[in-house]
Amino acid sequence: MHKAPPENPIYGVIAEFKTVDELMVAASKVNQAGYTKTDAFSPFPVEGLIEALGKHHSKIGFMILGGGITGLFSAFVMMYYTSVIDYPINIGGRPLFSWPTYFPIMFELTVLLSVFTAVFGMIALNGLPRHYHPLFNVPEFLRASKDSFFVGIESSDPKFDLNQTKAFLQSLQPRGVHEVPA
Amino acid sequence: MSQLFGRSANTLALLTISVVLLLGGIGVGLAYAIQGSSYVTEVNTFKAQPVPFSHQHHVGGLGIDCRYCHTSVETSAVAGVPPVDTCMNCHKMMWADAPMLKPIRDAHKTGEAIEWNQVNKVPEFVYFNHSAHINKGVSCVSCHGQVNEMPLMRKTQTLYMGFCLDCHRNPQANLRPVEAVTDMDWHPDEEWKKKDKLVHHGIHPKKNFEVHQLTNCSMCHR
Amino acid sequence: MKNESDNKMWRSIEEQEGKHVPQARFNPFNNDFLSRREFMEWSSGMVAVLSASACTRMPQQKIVPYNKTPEKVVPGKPLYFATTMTLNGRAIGVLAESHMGRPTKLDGNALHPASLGGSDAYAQAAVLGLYDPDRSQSLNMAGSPMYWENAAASLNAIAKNHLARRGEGFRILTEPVVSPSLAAQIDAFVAANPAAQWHQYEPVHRDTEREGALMAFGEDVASVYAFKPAEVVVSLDSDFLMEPANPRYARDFASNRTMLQGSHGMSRLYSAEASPTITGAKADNRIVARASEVEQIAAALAQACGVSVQGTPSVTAAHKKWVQAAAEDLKKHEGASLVVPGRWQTPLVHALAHAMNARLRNVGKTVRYTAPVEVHSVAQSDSIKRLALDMQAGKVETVLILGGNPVYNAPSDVKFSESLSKVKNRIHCGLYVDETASQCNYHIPEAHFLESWGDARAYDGTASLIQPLIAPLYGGKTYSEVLAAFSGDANAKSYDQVRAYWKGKAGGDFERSWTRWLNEGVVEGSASADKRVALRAEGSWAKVGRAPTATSMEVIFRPDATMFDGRFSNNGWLQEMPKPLSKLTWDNAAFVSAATAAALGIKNEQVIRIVWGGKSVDAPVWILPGHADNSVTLPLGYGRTHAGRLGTGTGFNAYSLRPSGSTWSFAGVEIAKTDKQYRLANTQSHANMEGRPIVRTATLAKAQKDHHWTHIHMHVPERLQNVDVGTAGGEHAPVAPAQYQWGMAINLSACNGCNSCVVACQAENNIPNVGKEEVIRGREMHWINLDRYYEGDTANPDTHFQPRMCVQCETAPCEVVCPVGATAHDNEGLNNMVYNRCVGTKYCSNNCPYKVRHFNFFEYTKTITPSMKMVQNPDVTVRGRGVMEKCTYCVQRISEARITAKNEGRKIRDGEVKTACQTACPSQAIFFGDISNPNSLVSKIKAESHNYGLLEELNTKPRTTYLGKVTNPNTALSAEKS
Amino acid sequence: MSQDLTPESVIGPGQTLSSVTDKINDIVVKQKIRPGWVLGFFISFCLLNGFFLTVALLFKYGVGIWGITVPVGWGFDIINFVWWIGIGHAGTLISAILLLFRQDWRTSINRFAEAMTLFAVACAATYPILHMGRPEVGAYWVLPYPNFMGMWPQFRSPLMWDVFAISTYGLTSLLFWLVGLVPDFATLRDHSPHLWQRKIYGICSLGWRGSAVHWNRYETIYLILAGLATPLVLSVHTIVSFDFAIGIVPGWHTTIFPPYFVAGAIYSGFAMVLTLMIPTRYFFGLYDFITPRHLNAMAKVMLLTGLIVAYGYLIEGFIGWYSSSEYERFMLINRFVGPYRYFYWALLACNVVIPQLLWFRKLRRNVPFLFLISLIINTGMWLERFIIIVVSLSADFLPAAWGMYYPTTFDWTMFIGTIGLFFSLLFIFIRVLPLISVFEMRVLVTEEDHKRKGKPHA
Repeated sequence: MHKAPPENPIYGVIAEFKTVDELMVAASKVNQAGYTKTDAFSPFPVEGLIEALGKHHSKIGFMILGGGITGLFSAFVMMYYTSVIDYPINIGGRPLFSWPTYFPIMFELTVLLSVFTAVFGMIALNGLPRHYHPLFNVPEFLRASKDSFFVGIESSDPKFDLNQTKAFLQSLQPRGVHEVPA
Repeated sequence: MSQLFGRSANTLALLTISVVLLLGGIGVGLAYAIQGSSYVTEVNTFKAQPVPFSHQHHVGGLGIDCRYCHTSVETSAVAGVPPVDTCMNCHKMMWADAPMLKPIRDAHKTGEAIEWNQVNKVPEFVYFNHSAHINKGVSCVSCHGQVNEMPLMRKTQTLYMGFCLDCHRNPQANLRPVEAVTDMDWHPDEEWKKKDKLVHHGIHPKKNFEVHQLTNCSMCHR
Repeated sequence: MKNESDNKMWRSIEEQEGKHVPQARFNPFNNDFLSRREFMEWSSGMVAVLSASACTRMPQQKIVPYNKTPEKVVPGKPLYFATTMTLNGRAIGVLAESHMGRPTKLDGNALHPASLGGSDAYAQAAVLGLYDPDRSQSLNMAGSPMYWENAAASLNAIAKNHLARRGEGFRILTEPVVSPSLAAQIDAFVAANPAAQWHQYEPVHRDTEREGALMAFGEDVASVYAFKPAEVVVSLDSDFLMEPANPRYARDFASNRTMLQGSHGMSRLYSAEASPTITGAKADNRIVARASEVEQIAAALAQACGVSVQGTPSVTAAHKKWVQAAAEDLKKHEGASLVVPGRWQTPLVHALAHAMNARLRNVGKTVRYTAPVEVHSVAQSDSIKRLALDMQAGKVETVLILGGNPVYNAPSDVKFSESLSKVKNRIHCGLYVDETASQCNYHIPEAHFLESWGDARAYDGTASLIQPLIAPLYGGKTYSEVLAAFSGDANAKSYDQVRAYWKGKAGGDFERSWTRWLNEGVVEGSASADKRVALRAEGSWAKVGRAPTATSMEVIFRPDATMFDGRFSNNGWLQEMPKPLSKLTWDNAAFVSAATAAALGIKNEQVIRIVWGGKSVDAPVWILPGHADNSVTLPLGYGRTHAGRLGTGTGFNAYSLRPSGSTWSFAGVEIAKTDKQYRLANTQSHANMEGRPIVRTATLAKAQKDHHWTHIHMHVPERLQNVDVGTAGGEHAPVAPAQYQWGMAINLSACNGCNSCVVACQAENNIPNVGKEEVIRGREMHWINLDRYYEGDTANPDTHFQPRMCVQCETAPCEVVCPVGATAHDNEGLNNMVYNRCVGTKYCSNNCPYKVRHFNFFEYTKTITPSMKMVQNPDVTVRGRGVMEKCTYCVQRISEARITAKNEGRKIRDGEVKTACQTACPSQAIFFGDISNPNSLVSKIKAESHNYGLLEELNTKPRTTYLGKVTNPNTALSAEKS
Repeated sequence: MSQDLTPESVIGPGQTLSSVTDKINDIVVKQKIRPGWVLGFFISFCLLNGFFLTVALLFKYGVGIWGITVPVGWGFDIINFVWWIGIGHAGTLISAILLLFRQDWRTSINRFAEAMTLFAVACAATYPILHMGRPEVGAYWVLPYPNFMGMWPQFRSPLMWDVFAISTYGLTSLLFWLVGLVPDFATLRDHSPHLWQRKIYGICSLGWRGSAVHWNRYETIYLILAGLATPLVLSVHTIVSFDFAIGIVPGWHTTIFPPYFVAGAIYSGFAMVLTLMIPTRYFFGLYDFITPRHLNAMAKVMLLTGLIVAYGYLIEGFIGWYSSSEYERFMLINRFVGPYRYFYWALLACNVVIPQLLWFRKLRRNVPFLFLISLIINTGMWLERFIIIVVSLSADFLPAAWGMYYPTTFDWTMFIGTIGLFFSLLFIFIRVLPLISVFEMRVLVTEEDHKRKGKPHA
């Protein structure tokens, strides 16, 4: 584990753990210690981790609802405008406003727009794509995508002090603690 | 050093995405632009003609009525492009040896027909009938524009289906008294402005219909 | 299943290898299968296609105005001229529609007695023949093309040479001539060359009629029938409903069987025939009799009617009952009955018929006699035979063949072509370089009747003028011009010839009457006068011979229902027109009865060999219900070798078996099975109505008792049962009534399945031909399907016809399922089809319960040659590949009428718009008009109690409705007839 | 919990986080290309070119090269369309519905099933365009975009509903699939042997770094997507069934179609998953991830849906008789004894009779048998569409208009061609993407070993 010269700017410090359970414990400890600019990294989603870190659940659900409603109404407006207002044509003696036939498309567009908002919303909120990230400077961090678990505290945290923080993290018996050069 | 990508990668990624989206938008916009452009519609583009016939001179200047040459416009689907004889009626005497009119004279001698380049045309699956429009007070100007100001004939309307529909949906704006249809600079007087032109021409007013008969497919397509 | 179809596909490719595509025989794989370049083109080109169609530039087009506008021509407006078509020694007056100088459509001339407005399929299709690219196009002398002047000169030389010998060795061969002026010209020629001889021959001749008349009256007379006053008609193997160039009979016959507008009675037709005809199909009491039995039956009938016939006719029990019933009926309606002998029958049958009509006091009422229509009527079989013998004997040096195709259709025993080769100057004038022309050393292209001046007489002798609508496309000459050339006048115009002739005839102001004749198309007062004829004492002739042996196989020859004698062989419209009864296209077949087929162990499409007197012909079998047993019908007119790209190679040639003696039928042929199969293109695979109320029929008795007999209560919700015709659309219809609401009614009692409407529709609406392979795939495009259903036992079933075109449903199932709105309703209740919007999902066709939509599976029009394009109707869009099409009630005609009416500030008058099928129908079965106007004819017709909508239980609310078919069988007989 | 229901586990013993990761990723990044793969890909690619050739001919000559005619205006084109769409249902079903039902056995097969869905939809999507007489305009005239003609699509037509249903379904499945792939891309980015691999996968991974916050959003939308996809997958085949149910043709016009089409879709979908899964499992030795329990579960699903389909046939028959509409009745009789009867009997055998063998637990365990029966069911479902479309159209209301349908060479090349397309895509997929969702396997592994440790999950 190499030591970065202190004058170099630092992104933060991360501590590596072997198992989910250790991670959970560590996460809650970090939270109790009052760190706010924290994050945890795991090779798969871990239930309750976010609460352990004292963070809130995502609100993306409401965006998706919005998307769905937009789809619903745009579908209706589109069909009503084209077949009743803009160019009314007598199709097989059926009423111009044949609302029952609108349902399939209204449903489909609802789903489509919801899905778009969901996926692209998630990507955007996660600040992706982000191919360069300071964390990738740490060689050990590669394991985060395989079998290792990390807790990280950013230098921008008000309570952050390189040595104290490192010491604190060491106290959680991690596999190791690494500085993340910015 | 385990970074796969440099710092610039992030901006590059966002840039790529926005460029792709932008190009898509431009592509669509372009398609519309081209289809609406005079390159495709040929609106206001002049065409070389065997004889540079000037409507401006004959209609605007001499005040010859449209129907003098386009004889069948009131009775038939096609307005009719005049035979050489019609030209010669006058040009036997006046400008009898103008070099510009040589093709006419030749045609008159040889009996060969003259090939004009068509300017205003609708596709072959559209059955436009001049007489129906003329007799219901739709002026030549509505589709052909102010020919009295055209030194060379040109298109003034796209003649796309959309153009036809606009008028078929609401004819009011384009209706005149029948006797004024060929009048190039006619202006509605007050009392005409007030009048319900549809009733005047016995065109069934739209209010009677949820579907206006004039927008039926069979009106133009057979 | 799969393999079979694949074979088809591949077969068609091989067939096409290195061959030019015939214009109407459509085959997509015309050239190479798929070249590398094409592959690139098409696999990569799709993107291009898409983008191209996204923004399309219209091609630059030229306007070529007239140099001097011809008189009367208003650009964009059609003109109509009356002229005359001649067929089989009869003339029919036609009205030709001309667009900017090119005739596009023929219809019957309402002022002409043989038509009264109706027309037959031949007249409808004739206009296509004008533009046939395979027509003879160059004047040919001794194998080398030549100018008319030189040709005329050498013809004149030949004539001079003969004139020196008073015409010795000069022969003229024509078809029966009904043109007075031409006849006069020929007579003049023969008068100048007394030793020259004039022969007449036509395969579908009237020899039996002639001999019958001679037998009965001692002189040749033509019988003119009047079916209107006839209450009882007995047809002895006659097909008067298909009388060539004479739809008048069909019209008159139908006119007192309409069951419309208060006429609640109808005539009764008895028919005895061997080979099913549409006349037999319309008969109320039909018996199946072998051709040879008809004579016996006729004799029995005659005896029963009081004609003294010697000998005892042998008639089967069933036939006897029919004879008794018919005789009683005939006698009951003395003066209002009629016995019609078929020209396929023996002279004796004709003579007996004359006798019966005389006994029944019908002469002068339902039948009258006139001088023969054709000038110098002769026994044509003998005429051609004598000519052949003389040629054989080397007595003939020059033979001038004006029309006709004897090499192809002369009787097989006269060996015409062989004898012809012995003649020095073989001069032929005809429309095609046909079998005969190709054996002549002089060929002169003939001018089509739409290109020439002339005149001709109708069935009742009425003369009418032939005037050209277009200058000869291929420099054709008329017969009279050719004859004139012989007498040295190369520049003679048949116009002068005709005028000169009639100038002599006309009293008073010739110019005035001449113009009137041209305008009306009829020379008034020219009908031949009645001829008083006395019946010779029966004793001298009325002897019935011995009964034929029922077991020996009989062969029957008949003109084909679409090719006639073969002259229409290269006419695509007629080739693809389904034959009224067999529904076959593109081929003829040997028709046999089901029983005979079973007995011989042969199946449909199996090839049999008919052998007689050392000759034989191979023909595919087609089982025709109602055909006589132990008989086989061979339709004439196929198996041509020089017909043109379409006709050549279709079907088999029945002439090769046909003798000059008994030309219509004879017994004693052998039938040998072969293991060959021949694929026939049939347009209707299923003839059984499956007990569904499709064609609703009733006997007169029933119809008179229960007026609502067509109203069959099916399982339909109450709300849906009433067809509220008149308001376009269902309960929620988005349309307020427009000025007009179009509707149609078809009277099934009148329709006789003659196909006239089918071709009329094809001509009016630019309907493409698809060719045999495509018809086999079930892709024929006719907008009118003339359905033929059978009911009862196959031995002698009831036959029903039903024209089926788009019924313009008010709640159309097709419209709802179109994703792009290419088919929609207009305010006048028409089910519009917008071809240029159609993307070809075929969903509408699938969802159409009537299956009246037709799809352009290929670019069917791409095989149309430039000359064929001229026949197309400029008022109708020509459909391209991949679009659906269907009947539109001739919307182009409606639009024209509407615009004219508006321009004149009035409403469209009732009857002002007539659909093509309606105009063509000879028996006036089709009614069309504004159904929102209660006083219009069609409204009155639809108000009839037996009016019904096809499949109305589906709540499609069809605008086209049918009037149930009423028949008037004799109750005494209808018992044993299932 | 599911693991209580069946004793067997959904994953082999002794698998750890790293072992699953390596086992699955190695197939993609380490393993050499096997001759078997090359052969398979080559064959499918040849078939694919047959497809292109047919399409070229189609554009040159028109749809007439097919056997379709009047009255049978739809033939192989629509049959195959419905068949492929049906197959395309299993993927979303497995990944979405089973996710909602917390069926943990779905984990190891959902990636594969989703891929299969995508490719099936791709195959299906070719037909709605290519079956048109004028695809060059039809392809975009069915889209509601403002144009110079002033014309719009006609939204009463089920075909318009199809346009939206198919495109929505296609896009949704694609996104669902891609989202699932992102974390696995990240893994490949970090653990591939070669730099170029890491670069490529790196780009695809969008810089995923497994942050807890990200995972949280990820989980949320993944669940919502599942929630959305569930009604969607049911709606798609419902709408496809409307193409017929809205029609007036006897044999089409019936209300049982939506449920019975959906069941049929799942039926054929699972059959196809088995058809593909069993060989893959064998070739790549994925016995630990695709255990007998998976096969068993899928077999049960097929049995259930098969019974629903059989019920559909039953009701069709009953209503046909009960309606007392002579057209409906004739349609039924025609199916049993008409010219196409053999197809109908074959259909009943493949879809109703033979699958009943799945009642036997022993046979459900018998892998070769399952493979065989999956093939049979696929055939049966194809036949079902043939019967519904061709037989109904060939003899409808007016006997005079009846006609037979004979497929041509090009109908077959087109059909086989799409199969080529399907397998070409599949073979590529197997080589370049992890065919089992790695991160979800990790979840499974941790759960498993919590179970072994008897510790409750944190």
